[in-house]
Amino acid sequence: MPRPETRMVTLSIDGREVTAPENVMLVDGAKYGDVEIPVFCYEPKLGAPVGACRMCLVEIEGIPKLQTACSTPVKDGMVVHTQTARVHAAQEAIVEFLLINHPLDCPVCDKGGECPLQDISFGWGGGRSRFIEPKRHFQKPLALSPLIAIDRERCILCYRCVRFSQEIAEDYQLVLQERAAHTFVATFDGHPYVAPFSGNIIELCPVGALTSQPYRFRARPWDIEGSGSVCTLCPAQCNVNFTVRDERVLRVLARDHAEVDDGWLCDKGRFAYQAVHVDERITRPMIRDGGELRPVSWERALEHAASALGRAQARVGAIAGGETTNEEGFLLQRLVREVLLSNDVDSRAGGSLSLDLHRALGAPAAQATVSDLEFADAVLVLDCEPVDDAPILDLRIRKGVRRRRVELAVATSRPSSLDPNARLRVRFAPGCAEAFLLALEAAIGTAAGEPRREEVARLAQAAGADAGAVHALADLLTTSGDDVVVLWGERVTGGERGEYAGRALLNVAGRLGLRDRDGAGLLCVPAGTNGRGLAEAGVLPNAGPGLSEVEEAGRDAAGIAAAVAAGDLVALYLLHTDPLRDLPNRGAWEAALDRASLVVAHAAFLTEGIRAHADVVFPAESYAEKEGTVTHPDGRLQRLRPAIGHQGETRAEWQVLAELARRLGRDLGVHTGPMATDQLVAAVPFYAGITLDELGGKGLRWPAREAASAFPAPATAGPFELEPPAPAPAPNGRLRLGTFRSIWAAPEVEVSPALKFLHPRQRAELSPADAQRLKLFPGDRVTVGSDGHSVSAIVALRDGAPEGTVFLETAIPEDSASLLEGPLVEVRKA
Amino acid sequence: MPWNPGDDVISVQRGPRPGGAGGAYRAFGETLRGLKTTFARVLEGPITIQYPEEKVPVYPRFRGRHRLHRFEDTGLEKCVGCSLCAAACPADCIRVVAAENTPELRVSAGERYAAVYEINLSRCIFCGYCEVACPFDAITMGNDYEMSDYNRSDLIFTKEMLLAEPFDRAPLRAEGE
Amino acid sequence: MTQLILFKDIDEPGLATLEVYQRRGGYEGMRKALGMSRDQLIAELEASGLRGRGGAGFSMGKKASFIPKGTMDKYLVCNADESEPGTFKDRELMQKCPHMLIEGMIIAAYAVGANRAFIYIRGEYELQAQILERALEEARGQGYIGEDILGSGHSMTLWLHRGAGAYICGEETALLDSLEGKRGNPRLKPPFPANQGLFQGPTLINNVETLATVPHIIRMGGEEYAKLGTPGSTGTKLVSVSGNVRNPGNFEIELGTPAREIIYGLAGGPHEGREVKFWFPGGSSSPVLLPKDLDLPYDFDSMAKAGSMLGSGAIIVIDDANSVVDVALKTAKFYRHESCGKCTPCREGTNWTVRMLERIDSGEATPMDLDIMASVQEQIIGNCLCVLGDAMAMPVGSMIAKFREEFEAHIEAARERNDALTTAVAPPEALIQGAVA
Amino acid sequence: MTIDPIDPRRVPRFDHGSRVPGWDEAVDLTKDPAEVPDPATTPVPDDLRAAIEAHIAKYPERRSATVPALREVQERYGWCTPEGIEQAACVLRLTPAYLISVATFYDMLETRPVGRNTIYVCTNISCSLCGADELYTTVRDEVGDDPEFNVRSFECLGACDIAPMASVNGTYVGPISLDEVPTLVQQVRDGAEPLPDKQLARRRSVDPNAASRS
Repeated sequence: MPRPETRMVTLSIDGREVTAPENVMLVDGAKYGDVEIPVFCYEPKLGAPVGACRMCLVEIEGIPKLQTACSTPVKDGMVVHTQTARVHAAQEAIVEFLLINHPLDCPVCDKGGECPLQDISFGWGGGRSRFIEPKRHFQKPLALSPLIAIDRERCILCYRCVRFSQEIAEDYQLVLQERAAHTFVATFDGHPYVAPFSGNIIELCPVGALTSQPYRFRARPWDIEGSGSVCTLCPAQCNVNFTVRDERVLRVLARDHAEVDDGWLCDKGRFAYQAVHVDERITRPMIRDGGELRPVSWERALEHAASALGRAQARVGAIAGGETTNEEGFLLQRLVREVLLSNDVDSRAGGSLSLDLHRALGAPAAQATVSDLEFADAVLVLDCEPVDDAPILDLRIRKGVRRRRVELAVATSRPSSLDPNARLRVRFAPGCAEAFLLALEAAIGTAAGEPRREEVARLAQAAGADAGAVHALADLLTTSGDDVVVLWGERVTGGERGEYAGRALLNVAGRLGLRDRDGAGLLCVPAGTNGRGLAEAGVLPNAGPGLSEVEEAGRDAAGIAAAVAAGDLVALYLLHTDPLRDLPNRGAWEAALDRASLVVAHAAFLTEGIRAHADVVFPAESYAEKEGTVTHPDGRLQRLRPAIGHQGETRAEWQVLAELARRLGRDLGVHTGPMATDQLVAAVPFYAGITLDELGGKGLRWPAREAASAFPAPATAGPFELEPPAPAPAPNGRLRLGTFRSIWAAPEVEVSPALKFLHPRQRAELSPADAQRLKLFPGDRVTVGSDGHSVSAIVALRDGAPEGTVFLETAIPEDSASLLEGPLVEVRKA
Repeated sequence: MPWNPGDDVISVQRGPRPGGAGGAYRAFGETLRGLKTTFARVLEGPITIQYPEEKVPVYPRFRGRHRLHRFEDTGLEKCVGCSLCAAACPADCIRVVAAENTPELRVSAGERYAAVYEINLSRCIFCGYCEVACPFDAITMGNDYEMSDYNRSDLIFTKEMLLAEPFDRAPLRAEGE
Repeated sequence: MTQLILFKDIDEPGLATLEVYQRRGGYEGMRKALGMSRDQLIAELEASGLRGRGGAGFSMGKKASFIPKGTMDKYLVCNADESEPGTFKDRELMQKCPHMLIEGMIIAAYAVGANRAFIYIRGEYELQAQILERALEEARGQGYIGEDILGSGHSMTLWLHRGAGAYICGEETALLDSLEGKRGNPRLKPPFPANQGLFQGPTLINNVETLATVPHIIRMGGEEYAKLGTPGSTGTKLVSVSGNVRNPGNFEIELGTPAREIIYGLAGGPHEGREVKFWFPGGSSSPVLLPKDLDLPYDFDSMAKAGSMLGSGAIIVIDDANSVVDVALKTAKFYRHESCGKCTPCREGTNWTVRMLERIDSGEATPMDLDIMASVQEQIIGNCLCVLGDAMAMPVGSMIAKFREEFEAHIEAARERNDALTTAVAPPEALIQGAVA
Repeated sequence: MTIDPIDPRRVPRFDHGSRVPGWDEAVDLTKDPAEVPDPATTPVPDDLRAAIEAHIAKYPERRSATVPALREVQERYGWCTPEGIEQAACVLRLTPAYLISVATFYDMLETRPVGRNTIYVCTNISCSLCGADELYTTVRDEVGDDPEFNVRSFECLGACDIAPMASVNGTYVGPISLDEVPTLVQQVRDGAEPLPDKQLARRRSVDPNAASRS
């Protein structure tokens, strides 16, 4: 779908000639001429204007009645007056009406000082009220959720929060009740408003009616400073603005970036900042001493780590977690490869892919951008759940469907929250993306006239999917338009057969002609925040910086675990990761960590693996303290800037890595953060020439730069000849195991006082049919087990869940599904 | 141009020669004039104020050390921790950290109260803007002017100090004085 | 004597059944219309000069001609949410002659090419809804509604949608929202329903009486119909007369009949010994008129010229036994209750007005409050999203303007009464934030 | 820092006149968020489901059936109970919050328990000019605190010709004189037709021109 072109029109506002883009609303158009028109209910991010507050009334020549500037698009030759007596009278009237029942308790209101109602009352109000009746007073503040307080006295019923809930997040939990002067904002029957994006209504509220519980009374606008950075809690990498007072982060606000987050934040991004300042955070280096981790000086910790690593030499394996920046990843692989002379460094959770496949999947020509999701003709969500994996993309997809009628198809194992918006839903057995993609490719072939119907049927059956649905999906993708974006989860290329699934995906992409097309392409949701950046910085066993060839490929994460358990490797270096939490196959990792003679970890929290197994723990920086760059899944390099000083004795990680290298006898030549960036840029050919200044506040997509031509071309980008995979196992009385990682499964959520209540507990999602067969009811406690391992869970029925499959969560401290090895498990009543 | 020294000569007028009656007058005249006032007041006695035993009274609107107030009936603090004084302060010497009243611990009448209220008097310029900014008349400028101390940090007045009655009050001038 | 069109056979027993209706010439207009082209039909409607009978008085033919041609989903909605105080004409039509409405809708749907039609009837009309449901069943049975109606190639569905009690849903865009299953909040215009209405499709919305007139226009011919009434207000109109009259009810009149003839002639005038004090010419949202305006011809333009409006044709007569303050308060309370709460001036303005009027009534006001109240009405008029705010502000404003002395006297009297009651301690009801009436 | 403990009862709180239920209500933080009810865990009576599905079939979008569905719920349970709303929400695939938002907008949908017999007395202008306010108080007094009754003063019911009038369980009756009220209430208690000769259904047109014809 081509993006609308902007044409400029000229109009007159208050006698000034103003040139503004066509079809923008007058409120926005007026800004081009430095004319401000006051608004309350208008917020372009919320979609079509509603014209409810009537604050923006202006006079337009030729129209007898005053018009709302928020809903009148600018037209060529329009003559607008915003300063006539009539307009002033109307504006004063509206302000007077709005203040009738407003308590004017600005001194105790959190919004005071940054409140549009205050500003507009001063700027456009009459300065007096003739209302002498008693104002209404209610109990306040009232809880709307554990995160949000509502003060109904202050509410001016501008509809913003309700519109957000209904039209942006589409959770429809927050509504208006009653009507006329009795209208109020509420939820159903006293249920709290808990949803992944609920916090945005705080920022939207133009008065102090909705306030943040954690920020309540913490600071006033003149006490604070803002500091722009990037949230690194998930791959969506939303742009944020930290509110800092006295060197503490007190609040996180969205920093609008149309190409990344569209101005929204999820609740994890908005409230997990509390984890920066909790007592649980590690702020001093620690060494295991007599079985216990004890705080020690940096000198001792560094010396201990350096000497032990020196002894281990090449028998060290290193894993970088998702929150690692490009610079840290780059220095880590230098430390491992150049100093320790080991090849065993990895950042991928799901197993390694061939270098060629990395290059083919990451090729700039095949990349889609985030905003392509909104303007595409069709979007296929493949084996990922945006709301859990990269929440803000969920809102973007909804926006595309709602506003631009993008055809959405969801092909996942687990029912998705996008299902109700999708034109088409296809389910396949967990882990069978490869067979599904082969079936889809064959179905696209059928749609193009090839006689492959039987093949589709056979492959669909192998994938545990419905052949008819696969055909329908192929039809949808081929007929809805040329711009197709495939949003795929890294899960697709996970596991032993990930390589083949990746090739199958490339085949589908080739069939759909996604390569070399603006507005179409693949967009991967990596498992870790900076998955893409780490791969490009060379934190892969088989690739150096810039996806270059390495002389000798090392072991991948699973290989490292096996090698440590077997004694081939003796030391583990964990940067921002706890393998028990973040990596699959917990059993293997427990064995490995038990056997390792040295585990060095950079960690912010004592999660189970660190607490039980780390020998040296360096305090990890939080994202509010970090300096460096991360790469967005669509190739945008973004810059992290420190908002606060290092907490406690925390040191910058690049500094620690460089110091370790120095103690091991090698100077990496990095003395400041930007020097690390310079080294990275020099080492990655397709980043060539990027400077921190160029990245600025909005980042930069490298695939759109000229240097992208230096991206190493894959030997072949398909089509590949692929053998049909083994069919999905038949449940035969047992159930297939599907896993997922919830948005709330993060140590930051567990320690944030405000978010704690959300941290997930294991539950077994079943279809009603399976539950009936197993005689299970919602709320029953069950054990789910396979091969001697088992986890305990609570039964939760889900109507859309496919029959024969049970879904369990990973990345949680207890009863994580990563303990179980599928593909089949038994569910028994506990 | 040739230099002509005559053009640069200035004539200086000299005073009268010293000595004689005129000389004596010039030496003591002004002194005597001063002494005239002295002798004229001799009968009134000394008017020196024996500070610190005695204190100079101040005008009622004198801006001295700040005071925080409570409601007389309920004993609740008037300050709600709105921090407007801090915003108004040109010397940036006020720091307020607010907290929320709970049913168990109710400190002020509004929803919030000042958990921390500090004025750094070593920076204060006694302009009185804080008093003007306060929407609840919780802070006023008092009359005390004795604030010297041995330690800078002792000049940071906390909420308790500001709420407490001063030990010695500076006397006020009487009406019309 | 007026030529009756809509009420010709109104009391015929069994007129609500298809059989009797057809015996009386029903569905002939439809048959004729299905033989005509769509452009011809719209031309007929425009020629008839029929103006909408719901309140706004916009030309029906013109409205129909705005509906774009094309194959998109188009909708026809009948606004049977008759809730303007004083109006009850549609009720009688639907109750006694439902097929006339259905026939009109089939013709209108055919004319604009709408395939889905709805009758939005107010929830309180239980009996009328039942009768309409039955009539719709009969019409479906006859093939008048359904696929390929009488071989014309035109297909349509027609469903009855019952509201649930909200005056604002009589506003056309609020009605559309309500019909879409939302809260009945008016929408911002433009876009107008003719372009983006129900389910974002082009939509024609008309009042019951307007649509019921359509078959007659087709039967008679537009030119012929236009001969009735006055040039600017053609045809006959159902007028609901209520209030302090001896014979309240619906009357069919030719537009342009003097108001005095309607009130005194048809409705019997005020009761023994009473005089008309003032009257609403077009429902409670029209500015009030005085007895001196009684001789005006009752049509759209004359009423507008007199500073009021014909509206839905509901005349409410108030005699001299009633206080204007009571009527103003009643009116304002109604609109406060019925405001949807979406836009500020209406939501807050109606509330404020009621509270001021309550103060006036309880003797807590001063004449200055009248100025404030008059200015609040001005602040509402023209600044609202829809016309509901204006609908309160205009009559209340006109009452203050025309009966200022009475308001002042009322304030004075109430104050004296209060002063006499020195023992009164409890706060007056008016000071407590409004209750749901 | 020490702060004198202050008796919270001594702290004056606002005395407010809110009469709208809900204005002063906080949420119950122990409840789960009210999302679209999952059919797997929300049992819906078959007949209710069928009735709502029949309404849904009339419209191009499911959402349109909201008001008819709520009427079905009200008919079945007497008022729009939270459970009933959840059931309707499950069939409509909407959140219960959406339905309560719609239900509270409309006067005829009850969101609190009410009596089975509804009497709406019209108290709008035309009716009150004819004595509707007295009628309303009389009906209220006659009914007393009988929990079987739901007596409300209602905005214009569109029957000003029979003022003062009331809608008794959906049947329009009027003009009602004050001395007929006891009979009316008794008839409703007995389940009989209310004031049969005063029902609107039997009323003939008053237009002299129309009457003269038939």
